[in-house]
Amino acid sequence: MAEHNSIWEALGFRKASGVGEAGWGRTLFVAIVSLIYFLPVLFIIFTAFKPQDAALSVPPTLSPTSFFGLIPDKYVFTPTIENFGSVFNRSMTSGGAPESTGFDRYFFNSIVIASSSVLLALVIGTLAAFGFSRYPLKGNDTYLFIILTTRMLPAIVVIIPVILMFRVVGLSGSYTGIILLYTAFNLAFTIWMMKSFFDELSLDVEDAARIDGSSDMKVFFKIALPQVVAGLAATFVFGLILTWNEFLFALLLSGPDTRTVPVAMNQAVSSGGRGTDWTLLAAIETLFLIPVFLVTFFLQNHLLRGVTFGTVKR
Amino acid sequence: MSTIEIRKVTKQFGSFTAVKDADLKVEAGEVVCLLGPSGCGKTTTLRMIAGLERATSGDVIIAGQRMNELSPQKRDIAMVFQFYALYPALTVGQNISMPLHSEGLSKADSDARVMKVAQIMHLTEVLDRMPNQISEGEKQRLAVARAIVRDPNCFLFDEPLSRLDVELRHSMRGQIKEVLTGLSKATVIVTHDQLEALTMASRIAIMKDGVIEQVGTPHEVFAKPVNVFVASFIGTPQMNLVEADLQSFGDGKASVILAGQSLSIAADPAVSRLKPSKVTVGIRPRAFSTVQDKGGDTIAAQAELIEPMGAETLIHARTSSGGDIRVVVPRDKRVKVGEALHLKPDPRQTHFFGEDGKAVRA
Amino acid sequence: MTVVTKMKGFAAAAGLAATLMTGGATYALAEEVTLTMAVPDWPPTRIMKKFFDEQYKPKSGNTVKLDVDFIPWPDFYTRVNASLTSGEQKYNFIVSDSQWLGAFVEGGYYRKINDLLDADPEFKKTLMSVHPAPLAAYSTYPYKSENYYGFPQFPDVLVNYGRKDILCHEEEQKNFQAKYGKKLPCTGEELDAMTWDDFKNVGEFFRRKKGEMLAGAPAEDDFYGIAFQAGKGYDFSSMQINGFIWQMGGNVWDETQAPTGQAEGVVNSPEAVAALEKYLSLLEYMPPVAKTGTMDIFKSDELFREGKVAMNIDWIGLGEASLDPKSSKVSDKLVFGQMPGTMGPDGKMIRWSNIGGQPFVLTTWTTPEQTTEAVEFVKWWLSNDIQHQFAAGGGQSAVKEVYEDPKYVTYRPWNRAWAPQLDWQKDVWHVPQFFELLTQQQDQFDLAITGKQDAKTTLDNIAKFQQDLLTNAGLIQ
Amino acid sequence: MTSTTATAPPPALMRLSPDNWKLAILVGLIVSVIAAIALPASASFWIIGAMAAMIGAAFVVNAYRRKYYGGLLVAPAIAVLFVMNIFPLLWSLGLSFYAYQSNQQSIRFVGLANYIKVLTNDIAAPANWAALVNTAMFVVLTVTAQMIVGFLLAMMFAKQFPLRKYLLILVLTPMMLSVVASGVFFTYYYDPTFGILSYVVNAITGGQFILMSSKVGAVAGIVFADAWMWSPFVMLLVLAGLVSVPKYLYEAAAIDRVSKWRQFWTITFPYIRGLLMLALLFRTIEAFKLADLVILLTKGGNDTMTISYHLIRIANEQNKTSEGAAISYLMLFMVIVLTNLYLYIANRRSQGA
Repeated sequence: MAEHNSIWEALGFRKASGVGEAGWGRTLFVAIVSLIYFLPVLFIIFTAFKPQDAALSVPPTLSPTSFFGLIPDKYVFTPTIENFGSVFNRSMTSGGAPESTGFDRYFFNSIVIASSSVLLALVIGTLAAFGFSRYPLKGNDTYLFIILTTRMLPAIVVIIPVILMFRVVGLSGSYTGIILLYTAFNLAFTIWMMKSFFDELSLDVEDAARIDGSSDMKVFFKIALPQVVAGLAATFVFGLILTWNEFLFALLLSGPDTRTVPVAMNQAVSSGGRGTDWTLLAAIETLFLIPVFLVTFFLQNHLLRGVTFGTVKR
Repeated sequence: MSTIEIRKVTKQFGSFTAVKDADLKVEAGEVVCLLGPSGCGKTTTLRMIAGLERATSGDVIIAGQRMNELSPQKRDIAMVFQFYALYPALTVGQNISMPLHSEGLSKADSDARVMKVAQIMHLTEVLDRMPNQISEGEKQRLAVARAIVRDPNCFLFDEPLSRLDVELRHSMRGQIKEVLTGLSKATVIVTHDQLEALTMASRIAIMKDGVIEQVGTPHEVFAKPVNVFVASFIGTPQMNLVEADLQSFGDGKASVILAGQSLSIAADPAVSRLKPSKVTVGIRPRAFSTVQDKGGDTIAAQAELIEPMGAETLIHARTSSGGDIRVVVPRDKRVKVGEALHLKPDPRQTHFFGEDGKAVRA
Repeated sequence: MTVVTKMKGFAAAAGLAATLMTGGATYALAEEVTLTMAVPDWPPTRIMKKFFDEQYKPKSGNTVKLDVDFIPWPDFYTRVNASLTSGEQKYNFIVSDSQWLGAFVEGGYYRKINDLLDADPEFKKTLMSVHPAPLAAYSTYPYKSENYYGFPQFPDVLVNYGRKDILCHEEEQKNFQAKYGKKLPCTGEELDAMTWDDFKNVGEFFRRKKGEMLAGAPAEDDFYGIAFQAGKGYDFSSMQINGFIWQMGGNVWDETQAPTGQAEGVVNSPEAVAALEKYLSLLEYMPPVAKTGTMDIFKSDELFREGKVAMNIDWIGLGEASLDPKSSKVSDKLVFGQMPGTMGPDGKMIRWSNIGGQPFVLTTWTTPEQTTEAVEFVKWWLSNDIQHQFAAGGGQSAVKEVYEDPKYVTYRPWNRAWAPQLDWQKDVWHVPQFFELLTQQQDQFDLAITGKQDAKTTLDNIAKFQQDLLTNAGLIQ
Repeated sequence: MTSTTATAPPPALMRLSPDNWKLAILVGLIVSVIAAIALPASASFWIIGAMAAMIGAAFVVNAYRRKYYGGLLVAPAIAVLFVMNIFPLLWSLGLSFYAYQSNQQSIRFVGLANYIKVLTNDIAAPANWAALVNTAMFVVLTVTAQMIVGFLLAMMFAKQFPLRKYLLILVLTPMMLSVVASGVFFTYYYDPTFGILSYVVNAITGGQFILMSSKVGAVAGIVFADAWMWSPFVMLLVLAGLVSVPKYLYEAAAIDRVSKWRQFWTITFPYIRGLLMLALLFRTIEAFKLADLVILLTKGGNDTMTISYHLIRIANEQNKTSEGAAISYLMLFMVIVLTNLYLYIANRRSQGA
C-alpha cells in the first residue's frame, strides 16, 4: 500500500505534505496540456514573426528555430520583426512610399476607450450592485433580470436607434459616445458580478460600523469596498477582455479618429486589394494581445481569489 | 491494539522547524493532551499523526505499524477539526454516515450506527437539518459524532472546544471524556487551554517551540514541572518565579537571598549539587502562608492590587526589591491595599530551577 | 389614415439638430469646404486621396479639404449602410458598389446628378468620355436609363491570370498537344482565345498530386489547373456564373425589361441550367477548398499567388498583389488574358461578363457649396492626366482617351486585355431588392457548388423566389 | 435599512411637489402622447426627452428626500442603461409593429404582421426556423463543450503546483484574442490546401481532407473554435469555485476515508454549482448570439446559418428593419424563457440542498 502511494509522489503528482498540493510531475502534465491548448495562439504569434512569403508555405512552418536539429528544416522559418513595423508604417498604395497606417492612433483609442469604459462601468455598476444588494427594491430580481436582458439581444438590433441618437446629441465619432455605450454594455455583467460579491459579505460588520457611528457612505467605502477588491479586479479583467475585442459598435459608432484596433484590424483581412495579409494580421493581433495579457497576468491572483461567490440568486 | 507512537519526529517547513525530535507514546484507552501556546507545533504534530502532513524525519507508528508514508485514508483514524469541517452540502445525518461509506455497511447497519451515535451525542432531533441550521454546540457534537461513528485506530481532536462558550465548553468536556472512556482508544487532543487538558487528559504533553518539554499526568506536570516554562505554563494564577542567590545548602535547607532578604527554605537534596549561584525559585501563589511577625524565613512585601476571586483572593504584592509576587489567600483573610505582608513559602511546594531553567530534583 | 411618417420626421429632426450644432462652426469661413468621403481601404482609394492632397488645386480658390474615412473592405457595406439608413448624414461622397444604387437611390441618399450635368457641359462631356458599358453600370438607375448618379472610381473586369512557367513549359505543351490535339495556351493572345472547354482541359490536364512531375520537376504540393470564384459570401459566385449564363444564351432577370420581363422561365431556362451545369462541372478541377463554398475571390487569388494553380479568373483589382514578389510566389511568371468565352454555333466567340469595380456617388444632404466643389473634384478626377497617373499607379481607367492611349497597355501586364473586354461588360440588379436577390441566389448557388443540389433545382428555386419578390415589389407584372 | 422605505407614506397622486413621481409619470405620458400625435416628430422628440428627464428627476428627488440611498446608488446605472440600451431596445420593439425598411423612408403600422410573417410566411419562416434549429444545435454543442473542457481545465489547475501561475495564463489567452483574428486563423487551420489540420491528416491517411465540406465537419469546426476560445471563461469561474472550497473539508474527507468520487459530489460540486450555473447562463446567452465565427468560417454554408447571422443579413444587409426586430424579439423571448428556467432550477436546487 505504501509503495503504491509513493509512486504518485515520486512522479510528483501528489504531495504527502498536504492535501491540495502537487509537485513537478503535475507541472509537467499541466504544461503539456496547456501548451497544446495554447498552440493556436502560439501559431499566430509565430506567424507575426514570419517573412510574408512563409505565411502560407506548405508544409506549414512551425518554429523560428530548429532546436538544435530537433525540428526538420522544412518546418523552420527565419524570424523577422518587419511585420511589426508594417503595422504602423507601410505602403498603402501600389509601390508607394511607406506611410503611417494610423495604428498608433488605433492602439491609443483602444486603450483609452476600453480602460475608461470598463472603469466607469465598474464605478457605476459597483454602486448599483451595492444598492441592489443592500437596499433591495420591491421586485429587485425583476430589475436585475431586465438588466441582464440588455446583454441578450444581438447588437445589430439596437444599433440603428443608437446611431441616430448619437447623431442627434452630437456624440457620433466621439470618445464620449463610444465610452458611454461600452459602459452600458459592461454594466449588466458588472452589476451581476459585483452584487454576488456584496451578497456574500457578512452584514454584521457593516451593522457594527453603523452602530459605531459610520455614515452609509463610510460603510460603503471603508467597510464593504475593501472586502471586494478581488471581485473588482475580476470584474475589471472580464470586462476588459469583452470590451477590448468588441467590434460592431466600434465599427458603426467610431469615426476615423476614434476607431479602435478590432475595426482597423480588418485592414489586414482584406489588405491592399487582396485577401488576408496573414503576417500583418498576426502582428496586429500579437501587439493587441499584449496589454490585455499583461493586465490579466498581474490581476491573476485576484481573479482566482476574486470570482468566488455562492449561488445564482434570483 | 489502538496505540499511537511517534519517535523522534521532526517537521520542517523550509528552514523553519515546526516540530523537533518529538517522542510520544499513547496507549489504548489513554487520552493525551498536547498543550502549549499557539505556534508551539502541537497542531502540526497532530496533523502528522493524521497524515495530513508528512514528517520530515522520525517515525509515526499507529497500532504498531509505521505509517509515515500512508495517506490519511489508509491510517484508519478519526479526527475532529477545530472548525468542525462539516460537509456543508450534507444533512447532519449524512455527515455522520460519511465515514461509514468506506466500510461497506448495509444501509440498515449504517442507519443503526448513525442513530446510536446520534443518541449518544444528542443529535437525534436535528438529523435532517443542514449544518448551517444547527447551533454551535450541536455542530461540535456533530463533529464528534462523525468521529466516533466508526471504530478507528485512534482519535485525534484539534482544539475541539475552542469555538464554544464557557458553559458549553464545560459540559462538552464532560461528555467527550465520558464517550472516550467508553471507547478505550488511543486519543490525542490538541488544546491551548490547560483547564481542558488537566480535566480531560490521562497525560499531558507540554510543547514549546516545537519541542515536547514534559509528558506526565496532570498531577505530575502540576506538582513536578521539569522546567521554568512548564512551571509557569501550568497552574492559575501563574507560579511565582523569583530570581535568587543560592548561598549554601545544609541540613536539608537551602539558604538563599531572595528579594533582598535572606531565607532558609527546605529543599530537595538535589539542590545541594548546585554551586552557590543564581537560581530561580518557584512558589505557587497558594503556597504562601501570611504570618504576623516579621520573623525569619519570610518575604516582606506590600499589597498593591487586590483581586477577589470568589472563594479566594488574589493579591499582587511588591517586595522591597521591587519584584512582583502573587499570593492567593482565603476569602476571609482581609487584606487592604498598602498593607505590609510577611509571606512564608510552603517548603514542600517550593521548586528550585537551575541557571539552565531545569528543575533541580532528586 | 396613414400614420405620421415618424422615421422621416426623426431623420429630419436629426438633421436639423446637427445643422444647429455643427452649422455655425463648419461654415464660418465660406471659402473653406470639407468633402467627407467614405471609401474602402485599399490602394485605389488611398492613391486618390494622395493625388488630391498633392495635386488638387480648386479653381474656385476655395480651400477644399477631402476628409476620407478609410474603412476596411470587409466592413465597408455594414458601415456605409448603417450610416446612410440611420440618417447619420456623415458623408458627402460614398464609394458604392454599382448594385447598391437602387437601394440607396430609392432611400433618398444618393444624389441624382442630371441637373449638374445639364448645368455644366464640361462636366457632362467628362462623364460621357467614359466607355458606355461601365458608365451605364456605374452611373445609371434604373440600369441603362438616362438618370445618372455615379462616377467611376475603380472600374474592374474579370481577367484570366496564368502561369507562364507552367503553361509554356515544353514538356507540358507537348503532352497537352498529344492529349487534346490543341495547343496549350501560353501567350496572352492564346489565353484570349480560350473557350470554357479549353479552360476545362487546362484544369483536367494540370491536376497533379504531390510528387508528380510538373513542368519538369516533381510538384512540391498538390497542383491544380484552374480556379475561379465559387464562394458563398457576398457575390462571390454570381459574378462568375452570370458570365456563363449570358455566354450560353441564358439570362438573369433583366431589369431593363421591367415590368414585362419575367424571372420564372428566364432565370431557369434550359440555357441557364446548361450554363450553371457547365460552371459546376469545372469545379471538379479546382483546389479542394472549392467544395467548401468558401473559395471566394480572395481565396482563389491566394491559391494562385502561392503557386497552387495554373490559371485563375479574378478581378484586376486583386492583381497588384500578384505582381509584388513579397506577396506572390509567381510574380515573375505571369501572363494575362481575357476571360474565356463560348464558341457560338457560327464559330464566333460569344463574350459576356459581369462588370466589377465601384463608382462613387454624391449624397443628397450635400450642400450647394459642397456640390460645386464636388463637381470640380470629379472633373479633375476623370481628367486624362489624373486618370493616366491613376492607371500608372495601379488603377484602371474607363475613360476612352486614356485606355485607348498606347501608353495605357504599358502600365500593367493585364491592360492588354482591358479595352477589348469593356465592350462586353454587363451589370445586374440596380434595384432596391438587390441584397435580397443576391443573398438568396448566393445561398442557392452555394448548395449547388457544395453538391447538395443540382443545377435545375437551384435555378428553379431562384426563379421562383425572384418571381415572388419582384412581383410583390411591382417590378414584374 | 429597508425599513426607511416601508414607513414613508405614498405621496398623494395630485400633490404638486418635485418628488411626486407618480404625477410626473402621468403628466409625462399625457404630454408625450399629445406631442407625438399633434406635433411634428422633430419637436416631439425633444418634448418626450424632456418628459423622460422630468420623470427621472422626480424619482431622484423622491429617493433623496426619503433618504432612500438604494435608489440613489442605482440611479446612475439605470440612467446609462436606459439611454444606451433600454431606450434603443424599446425603439426597436416599437419598430417591430411597423412595416419599415431602413433604406426606404416610409413607415406604416401593421400590428403583429411582422411576427406572423416571420413565423408563418412560406419563404421567410422556413429560413428562420432552420436558423433557429441550427442555433439551438450550436448552443447545445458549444456550451456543452465549453462546460466540459472548462471544467476539466479547472480541475487540472485546482491544486497548487510549481509554475501554476505561468501555465494558467497560457490557457486563459484564447479568450483574449479578437474574434476576427482567431476566426480568420481558424480558416487557415482548416484550409484544405494550406492548413495545418489537413497537412497532419494527409500525412497520416495520405488522402485529401476537407473538414468544412460537410455539415458535420463545418459544425465541428465552428464549435471547436468557439469552445476553444470560451472554455477558459468557464474554467476561470469553476476554478474560482474550486479554490474557495475550504481545504479542511478535503482533509476531513481524507480522514473519513471518503472516496474521491464521493468527495467530488459531496464537497466540491456543491461549491462550484453556483458558478457553473452562472457560467452556463452567460455562455448560453453569448452562444445564442453566435455569428462572427460562422461568418468567418462558413458564411452560413453547409447549413450552419445561425439566427444571429440570419438577423444580420435581414436587418443590416437587406435593411428589413421591422422584420429583423420581430425575429430578434422572438429570439429574446426564447432566451428569457430559457434563462428563467435556468435561474428557477438553480434557485430550487440551491434551496433544496
